[in-house]
Amino acid sequence: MSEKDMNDKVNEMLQRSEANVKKAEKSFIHPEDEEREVVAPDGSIIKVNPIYDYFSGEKPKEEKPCSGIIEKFLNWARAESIWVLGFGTGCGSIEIPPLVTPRFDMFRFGVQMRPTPRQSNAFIISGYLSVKTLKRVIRTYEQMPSPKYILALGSCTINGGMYYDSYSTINRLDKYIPVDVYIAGCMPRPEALLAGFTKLKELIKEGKGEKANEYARNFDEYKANQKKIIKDWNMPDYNW
Amino acid sequence: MKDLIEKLTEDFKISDVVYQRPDLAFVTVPKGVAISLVTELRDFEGFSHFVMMSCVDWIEEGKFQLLYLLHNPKTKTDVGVKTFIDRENAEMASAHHLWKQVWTYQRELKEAFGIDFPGSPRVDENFVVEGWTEMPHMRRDFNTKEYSQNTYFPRPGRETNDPAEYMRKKLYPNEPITAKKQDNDK
Amino acid sequence: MSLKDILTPFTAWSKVVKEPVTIKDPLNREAAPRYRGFHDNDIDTCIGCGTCEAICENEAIDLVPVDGIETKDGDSGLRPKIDYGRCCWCALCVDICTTNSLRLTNAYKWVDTDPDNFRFVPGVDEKDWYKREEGWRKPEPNYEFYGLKRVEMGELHPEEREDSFVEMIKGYSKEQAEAEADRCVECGICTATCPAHMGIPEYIKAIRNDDLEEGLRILYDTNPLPEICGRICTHKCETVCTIGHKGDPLSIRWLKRYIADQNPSEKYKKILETDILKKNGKKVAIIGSGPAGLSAAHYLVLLGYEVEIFEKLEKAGGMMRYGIPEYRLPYDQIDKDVNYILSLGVKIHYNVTVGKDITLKKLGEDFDAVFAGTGLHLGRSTRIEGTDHENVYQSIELLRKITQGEEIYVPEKIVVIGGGNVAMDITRSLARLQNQKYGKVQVIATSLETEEKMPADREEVIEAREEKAIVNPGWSPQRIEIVDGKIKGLHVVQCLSLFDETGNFNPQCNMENKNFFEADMIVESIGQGMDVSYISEDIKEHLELGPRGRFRVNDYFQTSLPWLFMGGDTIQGPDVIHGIANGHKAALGIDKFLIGE
Amino acid sequence: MINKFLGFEPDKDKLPSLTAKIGDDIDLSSHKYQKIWLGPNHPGVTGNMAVELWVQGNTVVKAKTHVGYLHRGFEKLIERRLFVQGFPTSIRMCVAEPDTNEYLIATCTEQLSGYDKAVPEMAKWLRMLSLEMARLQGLLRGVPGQGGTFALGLGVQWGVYLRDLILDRFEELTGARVYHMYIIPGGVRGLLPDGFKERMEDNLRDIDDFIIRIRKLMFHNSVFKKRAKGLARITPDMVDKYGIVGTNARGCGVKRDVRKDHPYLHYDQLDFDPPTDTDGDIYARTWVRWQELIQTVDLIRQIMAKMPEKGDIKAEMPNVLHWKIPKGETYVRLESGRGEYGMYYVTDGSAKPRRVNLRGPSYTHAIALLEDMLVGADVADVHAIMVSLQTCPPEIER
Repeated sequence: MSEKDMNDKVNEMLQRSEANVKKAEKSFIHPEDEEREVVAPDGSIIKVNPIYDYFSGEKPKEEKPCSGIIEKFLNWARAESIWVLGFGTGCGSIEIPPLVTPRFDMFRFGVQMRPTPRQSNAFIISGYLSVKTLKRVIRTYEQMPSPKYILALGSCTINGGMYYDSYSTINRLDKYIPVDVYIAGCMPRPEALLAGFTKLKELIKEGKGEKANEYARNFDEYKANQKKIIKDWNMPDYNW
Repeated sequence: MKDLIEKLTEDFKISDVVYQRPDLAFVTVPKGVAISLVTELRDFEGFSHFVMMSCVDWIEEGKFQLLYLLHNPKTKTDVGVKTFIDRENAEMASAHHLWKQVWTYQRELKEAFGIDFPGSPRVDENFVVEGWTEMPHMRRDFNTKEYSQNTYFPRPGRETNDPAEYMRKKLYPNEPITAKKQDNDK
Repeated sequence: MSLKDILTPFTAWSKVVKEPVTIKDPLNREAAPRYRGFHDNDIDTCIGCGTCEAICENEAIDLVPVDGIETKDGDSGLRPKIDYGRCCWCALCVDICTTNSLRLTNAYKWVDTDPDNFRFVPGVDEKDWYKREEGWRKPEPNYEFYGLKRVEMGELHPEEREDSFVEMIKGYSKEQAEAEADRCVECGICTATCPAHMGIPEYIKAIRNDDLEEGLRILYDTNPLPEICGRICTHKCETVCTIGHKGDPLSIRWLKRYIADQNPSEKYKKILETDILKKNGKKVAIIGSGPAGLSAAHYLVLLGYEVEIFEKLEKAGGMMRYGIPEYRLPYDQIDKDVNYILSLGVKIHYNVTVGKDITLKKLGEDFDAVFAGTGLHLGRSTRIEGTDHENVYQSIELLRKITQGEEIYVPEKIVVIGGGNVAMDITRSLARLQNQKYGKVQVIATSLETEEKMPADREEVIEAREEKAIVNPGWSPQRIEIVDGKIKGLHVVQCLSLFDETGNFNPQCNMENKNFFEADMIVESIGQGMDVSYISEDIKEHLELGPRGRFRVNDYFQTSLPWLFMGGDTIQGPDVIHGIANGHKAALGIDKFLIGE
Repeated sequence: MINKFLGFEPDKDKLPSLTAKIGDDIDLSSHKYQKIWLGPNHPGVTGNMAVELWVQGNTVVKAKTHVGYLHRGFEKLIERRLFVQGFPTSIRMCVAEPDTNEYLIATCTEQLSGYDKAVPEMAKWLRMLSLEMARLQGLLRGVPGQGGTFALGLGVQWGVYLRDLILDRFEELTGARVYHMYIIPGGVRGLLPDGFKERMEDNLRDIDDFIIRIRKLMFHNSVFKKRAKGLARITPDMVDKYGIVGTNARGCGVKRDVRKDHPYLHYDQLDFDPPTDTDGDIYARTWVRWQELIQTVDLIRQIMAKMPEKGDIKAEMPNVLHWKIPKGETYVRLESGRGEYGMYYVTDGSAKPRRVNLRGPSYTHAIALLEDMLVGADVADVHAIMVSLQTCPPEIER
């Protein structure tokens, strides 16, 4: 990449960032994330814009399924190895420990917990999401590799649940990220969660676990919805 | 407990003493002496445990009520020191030097009610909400349901019927009825 | 740290040989018998009162119409629809359910890909968990969210009242009224059943808030005779009260009376803001000052009409004054309501009989419209053998005479034929007179209907018995035995049924089972007929007749002669509250007829 | 020794000295410090919260607690709800020991409306039973959980299984596994089901066995001893300065227990003595909790033996739909597994509360205390310190 291209890219990013900042009434960018000039070890001065330099601002792409039996094999493999991200977003996560311990033992269903989004393909949204957590959830979700699935627990993700009138929690999860499976209950029992995993496996095997592609397809719409409620958008549009 | 409060009444202009339980009393003092009373109770009367700090919004009177709840581990009694401050440009002297956890309460009250505590550490930092642009969320005039409906949009497709109104429509649509009166419960 | 600390943790290996604790089939595991799972509703028991909706803190419950369930008295026809995007399974809706129809089963598995599916009407939408017996039901024992027991109404003791015409019901005190009002769940089911559609939950709420002036305003919206209705209304509202499904229904009537009693009559005009009324210059004549006439007069005068009432007797009130004994409805309370209406500018002409002193035709010419609320003042006879004897009386006639203060014939033994409220009134009045005269009571009230089907209010029967009158229902009168021109008694046979399969009146009797009631005097109280002698023939021929010999009226009680309106007992009822409702509606009809929309 | 031989032992002298103090501005551009966010998406934090750490090498020089990820505005929501509707909302304020919340809100409303004398005996014993069961299930997660922070996962596996058995009993008694919604203003929502005591006794025997085993597994474990002893020490003079309560205070010898200091329900009829220790480090706190586990099992046995067989479960109260409470305020506290847990409740004469404010022990433990305690700690111990202070984020932000 030539220097000119580089400069163009930097300028473009700067403009985007400025536009972003102008949109919000007050700037929510943390000092260490602000664009600035830093001195490199060799003495040269570099412009950095941490939010855009460290992550991709590019839109996600739709991924075409493989054909025929290969896709079937892949779906089978995906269905039998659901790796769940260990991010307890709400109160429903209290029912995860029983699942990973001997009594309910979800490992025999091919489900296990992973500590980082890079290794996971399933995300349990365990109940209500405050706007503050939703921001982290979006960021985490976008860091997960495709194909990825979302299980939403409880009333709160469907229509706000008992926090329907709270200023802090969202009402409908599907406006912000696509959801594969909803499990009713407040909170759902471990058995219901297992039923949810069973349903998710069925969906994947039928080739219906395509919500990651749906997110890519309707990316602009989802982003618009997310930005409407997350006032301090101090992160790139797509961060993987 | 009674003796103690009587002893302090004159010095600290205590008014409005309520003995809620034998081991719990609430006293009201003017804004200026609240912190000194709290200090006095801590240093000389053995109320060494700071239980909590809270605020009540009496919007009708235009006042915030601040509460410092102190506990005496020896006599096992509690005293709640209340003071009223104006709702407009609410400001109160900081008590963060008395106990280590007080600045957390003051930081929360700044965010939730908009009460300023000049000098309290990190008082301007966000506590629970992030990117909040509305009025402080715990104030009585902040309507959380309305905000939620306008911001997060409940799932559409729900409608309900009032049984009496529905029966009127079905059974006696043209009969004279009681004019709808204002809701007194509100 | 020692070697022991390194080796001891290895004792955990002893668990290796233990049986694993893993549940073999977690997908089909039953929840506990008390588990709060998904909802079920017995839709036949449910009445759609909406109390579940009121207590739901998450606004998860909607009331929706359901196919196949009709809106009728005591059932709104709505059923709860639950949004599982809101529910938190606290089961408050189950605990407060007024009919115990709602429950939670112990099913807990519902997985779906579409978030819009999580809404359903329990008991109506097909779900596989309804067959489960286990689940959450209202806890036992003594676990109630509202009072089931009615606040006891202070009454005169039977000994105190059996020989006096002093009002027997004492009325609620403030604490009692507020405690009783507190039991209301504000569903509003009763409003539909009340013929006047009074705002019952609203005025009960006014009592709770201790705002009796507001309560009075609500009462006068639909009922200008609250003192009277608060005492003698047939309170159909209480029969459908939702609280009555598990406990005693609310005593709505006494609460209404409480509001009226507590507001002094001199303040009425100020409270009701009727000091100055606008006038529109039109005139309406009203025949009869019963409930229908007074109600029509009240609403007409509020609408700006000049109203004149023509009353046959010397005082206003009609059947309320002349048909109901004083111990149930003291005359000063009638005066309180009537005087307020008269004070609004209603003119009343006493001792004027329409048809005799002034013709209906003349009224029609002098006034813009005429409302006739003449009531049922002719007693009906059983026409059995012996009823033409001089000591066989009509109850309605006797009651009027008692009110007018005339001396009536009270022998030692009396039989009353009839099982309605009027029969009970005359029975209890005669019992009081007997007590005053002889110090003892021997009145037998008998009726065709059996005890359960007697049309009289239950408490009337109970109170009559408390006053030592005998109520012996289920007998069909056959003939009156007269010996030497004196009545000896009444022969009766057991009555089996009143109506045949088609619903026509056709009593069936068991002739074998006979009985004889001794009596010196027989009172017939089997209903009343209307006196239409005030309508001259030339007018009558313009009037169409409807069912059961009544005149045909439209929705606004307008007869086929546009200027003539009719209401009250002659059209609907017979009771006070229908009269009031008719009068109100007719007033609106007259307004519509004279001024238009 | 081995490390030194292999060359893994860091040479502490070569690292820059710890110059930063709490409150100082740490200049990240000096390249001496690194900033790490621990959480919210991190398996090592207690629930959905975050700790912002400034580290120098492996050592924390500054820490900030960030909460609010679970903020739902309970106190605002309860202001919008009728008094009877408060308990389903309040119970969700803390998922680790939910029953405490329902007890507080029920007792506050009863005290202010004057119905506290009307609560039936049976209901009081059942309330105690459910509170002690809640403490037990919390400890069954908490005690082995401390081992879990030092990578001792086995105890957690046992503890969670046994906790599940207690949840089964809860399910029988209250109708729900986690959010029991059992204690309501005026009483409780059900009697003991048939055979409950026998099944509970079976579970308690299993727990007795577990208590012995976990002692061998954790407290006689060289790894646990080496890491937990001396770490994050609380001294008695810190207790009042920071408002430390519960097992954290008892771990350093300050005997504070609401059940003894302000006996509520029928705790004065039970025979128990809150355990204490003197060291004040993580080992001592865990040891106190382990003793408390024994004591809680004993208390449940005592309660089941002393409680009446039958009785009313709810006081006769006004219609819940129009229940109004006169103007007043009160503060009610109880001893939860984490320490003094209280609620400040204000009514204004209407059908809804004016203000509800929860005082959770984590409010002070996890912010003021934790931030100071983390300074100087190793990054690997941060999780252990958080767990040892029994951090529960929902009760901080509510």
